[in-house]
Amino acid sequence: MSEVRELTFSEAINEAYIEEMQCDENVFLFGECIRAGTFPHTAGLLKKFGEKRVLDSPIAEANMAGFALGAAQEGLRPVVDFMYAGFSYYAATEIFLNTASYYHVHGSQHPVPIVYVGTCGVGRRVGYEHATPVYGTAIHHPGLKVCMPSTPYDAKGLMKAAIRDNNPVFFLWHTTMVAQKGPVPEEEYIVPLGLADVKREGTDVTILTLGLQVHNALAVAETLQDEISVEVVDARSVEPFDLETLLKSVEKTTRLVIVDEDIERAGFAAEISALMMEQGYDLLDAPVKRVCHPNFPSPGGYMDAYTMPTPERIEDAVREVCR
Amino acid sequence: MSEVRELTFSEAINEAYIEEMQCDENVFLFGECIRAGTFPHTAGLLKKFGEKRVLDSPIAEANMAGFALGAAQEGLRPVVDFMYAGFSYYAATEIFLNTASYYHVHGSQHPVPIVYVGTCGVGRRVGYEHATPVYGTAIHHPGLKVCMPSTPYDAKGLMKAAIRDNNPVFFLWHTTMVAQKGPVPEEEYIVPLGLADVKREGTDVTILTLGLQVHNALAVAETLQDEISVEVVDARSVEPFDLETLLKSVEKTTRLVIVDEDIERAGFAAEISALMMEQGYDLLDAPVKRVCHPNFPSPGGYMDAYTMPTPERIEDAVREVCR
Amino acid sequence: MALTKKQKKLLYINLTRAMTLDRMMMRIIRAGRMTGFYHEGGVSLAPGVAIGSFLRKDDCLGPHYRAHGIAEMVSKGVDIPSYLAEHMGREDGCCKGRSSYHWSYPDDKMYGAGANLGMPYGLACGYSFAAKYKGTDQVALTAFGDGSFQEGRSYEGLSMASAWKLPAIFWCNNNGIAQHTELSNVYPIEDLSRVAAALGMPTMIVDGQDLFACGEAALKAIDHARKGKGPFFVEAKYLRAQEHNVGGLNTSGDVPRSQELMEKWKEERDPLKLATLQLLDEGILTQKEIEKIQKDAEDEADKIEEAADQSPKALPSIEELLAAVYAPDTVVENA
Amino acid sequence: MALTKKQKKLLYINLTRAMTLDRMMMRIIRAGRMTGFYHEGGVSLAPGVAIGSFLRKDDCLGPHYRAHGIAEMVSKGVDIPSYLAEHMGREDGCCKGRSSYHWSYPDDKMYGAGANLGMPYGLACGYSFAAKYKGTDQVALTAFGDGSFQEGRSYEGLSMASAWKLPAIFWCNNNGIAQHTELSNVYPIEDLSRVAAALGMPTMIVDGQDLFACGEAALKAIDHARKGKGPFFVEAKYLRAQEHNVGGLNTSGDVPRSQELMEKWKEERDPLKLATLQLLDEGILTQKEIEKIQKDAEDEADKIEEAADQSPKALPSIEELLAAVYAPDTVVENA
Ligand SMILES: Cc1ncc(C[n+]2csc(CCOP(=O)(O)OP(=O)(O)O)c2C)c(N)n1
Ligand SMILES: Cc1ncc(C[n+]2csc(CCOP(=O)(O)OP(=O)(O)O)c2C)c(N)n1
Ligand SMILES: [Mg+2]
Ligand SMILES: [Mg+2]
Repeated sequence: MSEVRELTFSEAINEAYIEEMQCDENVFLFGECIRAGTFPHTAGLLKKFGEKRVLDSPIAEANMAGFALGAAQEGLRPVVDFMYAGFSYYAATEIFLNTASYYHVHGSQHPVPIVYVGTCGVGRRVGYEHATPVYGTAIHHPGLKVCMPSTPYDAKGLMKAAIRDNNPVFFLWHTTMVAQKGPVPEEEYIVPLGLADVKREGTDVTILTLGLQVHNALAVAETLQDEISVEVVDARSVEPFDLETLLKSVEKTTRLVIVDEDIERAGFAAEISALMMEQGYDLLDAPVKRVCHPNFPSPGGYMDAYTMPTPERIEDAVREVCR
Repeated sequence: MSEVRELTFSEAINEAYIEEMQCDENVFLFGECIRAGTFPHTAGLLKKFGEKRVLDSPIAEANMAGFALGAAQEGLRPVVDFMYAGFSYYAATEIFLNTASYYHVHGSQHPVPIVYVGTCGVGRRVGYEHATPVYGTAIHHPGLKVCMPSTPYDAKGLMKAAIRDNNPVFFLWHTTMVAQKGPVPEEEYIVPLGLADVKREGTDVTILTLGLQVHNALAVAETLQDEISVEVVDARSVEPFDLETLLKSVEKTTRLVIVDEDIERAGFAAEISALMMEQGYDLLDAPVKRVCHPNFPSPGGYMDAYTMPTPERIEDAVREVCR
Repeated sequence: MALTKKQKKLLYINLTRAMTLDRMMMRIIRAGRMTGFYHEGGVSLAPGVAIGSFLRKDDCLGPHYRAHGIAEMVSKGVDIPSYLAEHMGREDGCCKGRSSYHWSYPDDKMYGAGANLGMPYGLACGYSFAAKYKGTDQVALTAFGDGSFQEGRSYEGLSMASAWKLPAIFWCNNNGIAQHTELSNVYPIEDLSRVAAALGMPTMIVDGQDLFACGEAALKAIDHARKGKGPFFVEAKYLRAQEHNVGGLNTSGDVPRSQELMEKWKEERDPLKLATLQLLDEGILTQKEIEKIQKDAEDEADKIEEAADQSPKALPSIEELLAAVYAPDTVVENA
Repeated sequence: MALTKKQKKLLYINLTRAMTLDRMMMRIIRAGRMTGFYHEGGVSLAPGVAIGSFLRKDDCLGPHYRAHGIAEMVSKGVDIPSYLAEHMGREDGCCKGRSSYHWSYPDDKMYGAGANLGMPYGLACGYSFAAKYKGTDQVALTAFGDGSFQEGRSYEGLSMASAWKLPAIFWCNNNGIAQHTELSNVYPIEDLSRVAAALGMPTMIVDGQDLFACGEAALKAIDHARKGKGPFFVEAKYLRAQEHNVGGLNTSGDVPRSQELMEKWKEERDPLKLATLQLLDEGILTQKEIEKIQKDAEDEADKIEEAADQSPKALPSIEELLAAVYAPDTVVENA
């Protein structure tokens, strides 16, 4: 058997686009500077699919999202690229309220398949506007699906699932991982939305996380391996969230640390902690701990190195819940 | 001593405006249809303070919030009225990102005193756009203060505190309570932001809630009085949140139900549940329970009667944690 | 484009129906039998009728929120009992009574109402883009008021439609007021179409109280867009001769326009009265025919009310609502 | 308004300084010594210099994000070492090194930079409203690009300023491109000032590569606003002769404008080269004086770099940052 080839996140997403655009004429790409390409995931697509299906949007995010909703209502399947996910806040009403609610409020009859794409994450030292990961806000608005891959494999599979999904899906990827490589098989596959992935098995404590932080969690698991056996669960999909896999893991480990790069207050980690309170209380031998971006706006600068969850902060939390 | 007079929420807020505008020339009102008055809280103010200080805004929420930030940077103290709080989502970037972050990101040197005002809440049967209570989203963005009164007394006192505060404050009030009355003394007073209020003492279980739901919680406490002794804590201020008062209450009762009219997922209730997990685990004799708007967009219609937390759902939760 | 007699008759019948149904809606909300709110149409329905009467069934249409699209809908041939049932929170509502006033009719290419002013512009770009993408000759029309036009989303939508020569018609109902705020207090110019013109779009100003002028404008705009010449902007100067809405909380009574003025408008500028005089004058309709049209409209309204009223209140359980948030993976469209 | 010799000299000196500092910024970011990103000014700095040179210290100013305001700032007399230190994440930065590139100078009425295109319009309305509210004759100027102008926030801000006759100057730097998207691909018209004109604002188009033309436009616009005549819109047609930014991730190399064209622009349309020729020609400066101006600017840049470099890296603890989110109840402004 030949070795599995390695692709970057960008290349993996690019392949997902190509495959899905080839099999469905209604899929088209529409985004900020995707033709010349601020990020390399759209490289070559203009040439391949032409001006009709690969469109640079005006710099007007509210209209982008309204446009996408209209196009989806009319049967197209837009993939809307906001460059940085945080720019989508200009379309907060369109995305978080009107598109998220459209299907449900109108009697659950007419689906609106849309993929929103944007990079995010702390690490490039440019501050909150570019760093904000959006998912904490997004999941507070029912009707959206939200995912964020930690590997090129998951990136391709989740993007394909997102494009095929009949609901609005926010696909987030981490700015610092755009050029990171990982194995991606040649054969077609899908990573379904709503399925977490145990990235490393362990018995003493579970770390639930996603995106870049999966790698920090794995690093901590490695460091601690002779002392504490850490299971790393990659949520992959923030909504729908795979509570079953998490509960199964915690049933085994009885301890949970949630690592979430988003602002701590009222975010994803808070929700999971509350769910554990309600549905996993009896499984726990210690209170769940959150390791998140602290409750201040991401300042950028040299502070990026320690405001996001670091292996050190994660390790401290793991030790604390294992005390 | 004469009886304390009764005022409506609108009248109480109106008084707060008058008092604060009289004592600080830099305070001015700027909002959607506040002159003729969609809600009665601004009645008579145009006549009293003139066109200079009571301005109908253009129907352009993004600009409203950008304008307010600029005016505040230049030393004014704008009170910006979005009519329905949910309309402020058009200004999500301005409010939740840029204004919230301004002070902190720029070296914590130049304060931006702004009050955002908006009604919200389920009950008028008009659906999610008008109902969305915003606070769950707001507190996920550090730098904003957020409050919501349950009585005309608190409304006046919190509004005065908000106007005097040197930070951006989101003041929310409930659409169904606009004309509700309650005692408001003639003497001047302030209700500081960040101070919860025990609205009823009890020993068996704590209900933490705010706004309209305080009254549902009190009704449940009344119903159950011969069976279960319920303490009702009114958060009043969502951020800063008075964790101390809550912990003191739960230390006594050992049980907690959080009643929150906002969407359940990743909202205020989730945050408080997570904080209890982290800081109140050993106080608890039962897992914390949330009673919130379920995880679907508020549809309006006849469903308003049961999609928001009802006395029945609250009672069930109280009984469950007391089992 | 001059109207044929047949077209004038059609417009006249539809306006009669629309105004009758608007009164029906007012009756029902005043009786406390509607679940959400309603924004009276009154004498403001000529533009909606003109639009709805001349669009094709497969043309996308986003009506102005005033009168909740009733004029556009009845003219385009949408099923009204399910529209009323929706407003009354009934199971037979077009959205199963689950939407309050958020009606929607995907089969009629009217995808629904929402509360947020400023939404229609992006949607119209999406609809008209889809038509172009699929290579059809569908057009998309969106109607909105001067209040809505103050939102920057108007400019964004107009810019895109003009840049990409989309088959979109922007129909502006300008009454110089938004809820209780006079346009002149917050906006620098009177003719909103100047903005569209600056963005390279052909524009036209029309008397929104004149049913037939609106009809001619609609035909011209639709023809322009249908032929692939790009977007078109119509500004109808129209009147609101009543309060902003019913069921709202305006308790101040502090209205910016006087009751007398509004009564005068109802007397002198009612589009149906004006159209009646004209059609009688032109000999297109007789007094008897007119009475028949009126009578038919009233019968229609009664039947609609009766039908809606028979439907049970929509009271889905929380579990049912939770199960209805996401579309399943394979969906039968408009099932 | 014709420029005096002194004014021309001032502009010339400031442009020399701005372009020298821009090169300094480029050197520093290329050496990996900046914490955020930087968007090269290159030959695009004449408008910023014109604006900064002629505003009063108490006039509010929001510079265009390109070159991060360096041209406006150095011309308005802002302390540059703390600006560079901020970009380098140092404690002596104007925001204590805690802002990445979000510099701010409240004392100079320059309240800071942010990443979101479209923010400047509302802010300018707020600043100019405050001037009117307080009864001063301050003006507020905001500069932005054609990309930014595509945001509906531009229209909202222009509308309000024009409706309320605010002393606001809207300065548009139009190079026909936003990052990698050509304006003509996504926007219907070439002259953005048409939108301002439609909204009732006086407008002017100026060659953004011509330093003195920009200076005259700035004087005219400021005079108009200062006299209480309301807002003014200037459109400077200017050039970007390089990549969008440094430290960005554009790896495609797939640039929409050719390297050759950009080189030609640098050769033929460099505003400093053009100004030099003109001032020599007009006998306002000698070659020797020009060399001195250049030399002084380089010395200035070296000193600034040195000063910034001596400041320690800003590494506040998480606890310190948590304690700095809210302003205390009584604040000493600009402490
Ligand atoms: C985003 C948003 N802001 C504010 C409102 C509140 N609102 C509802 S209708 C209305 C007035 C609209 O006026 P216009 O568009 O001119 O329509 P008209 O009623 O005059 O026909 C306003 C301000 C809203 N629905 N949405
Ligand atoms: C709201 C928002 N959308 C998108 C971006 C990404 N972005 C940064 S700069 C830029 C181009 C701006 O172009 P323009 O305003 O014309 O300025 P120029 O660089 O041409 O001088 C874009 C699209 C952003 N910063 N903010
Ligand atoms: Mg109007
Ligand atoms: Mg540009």
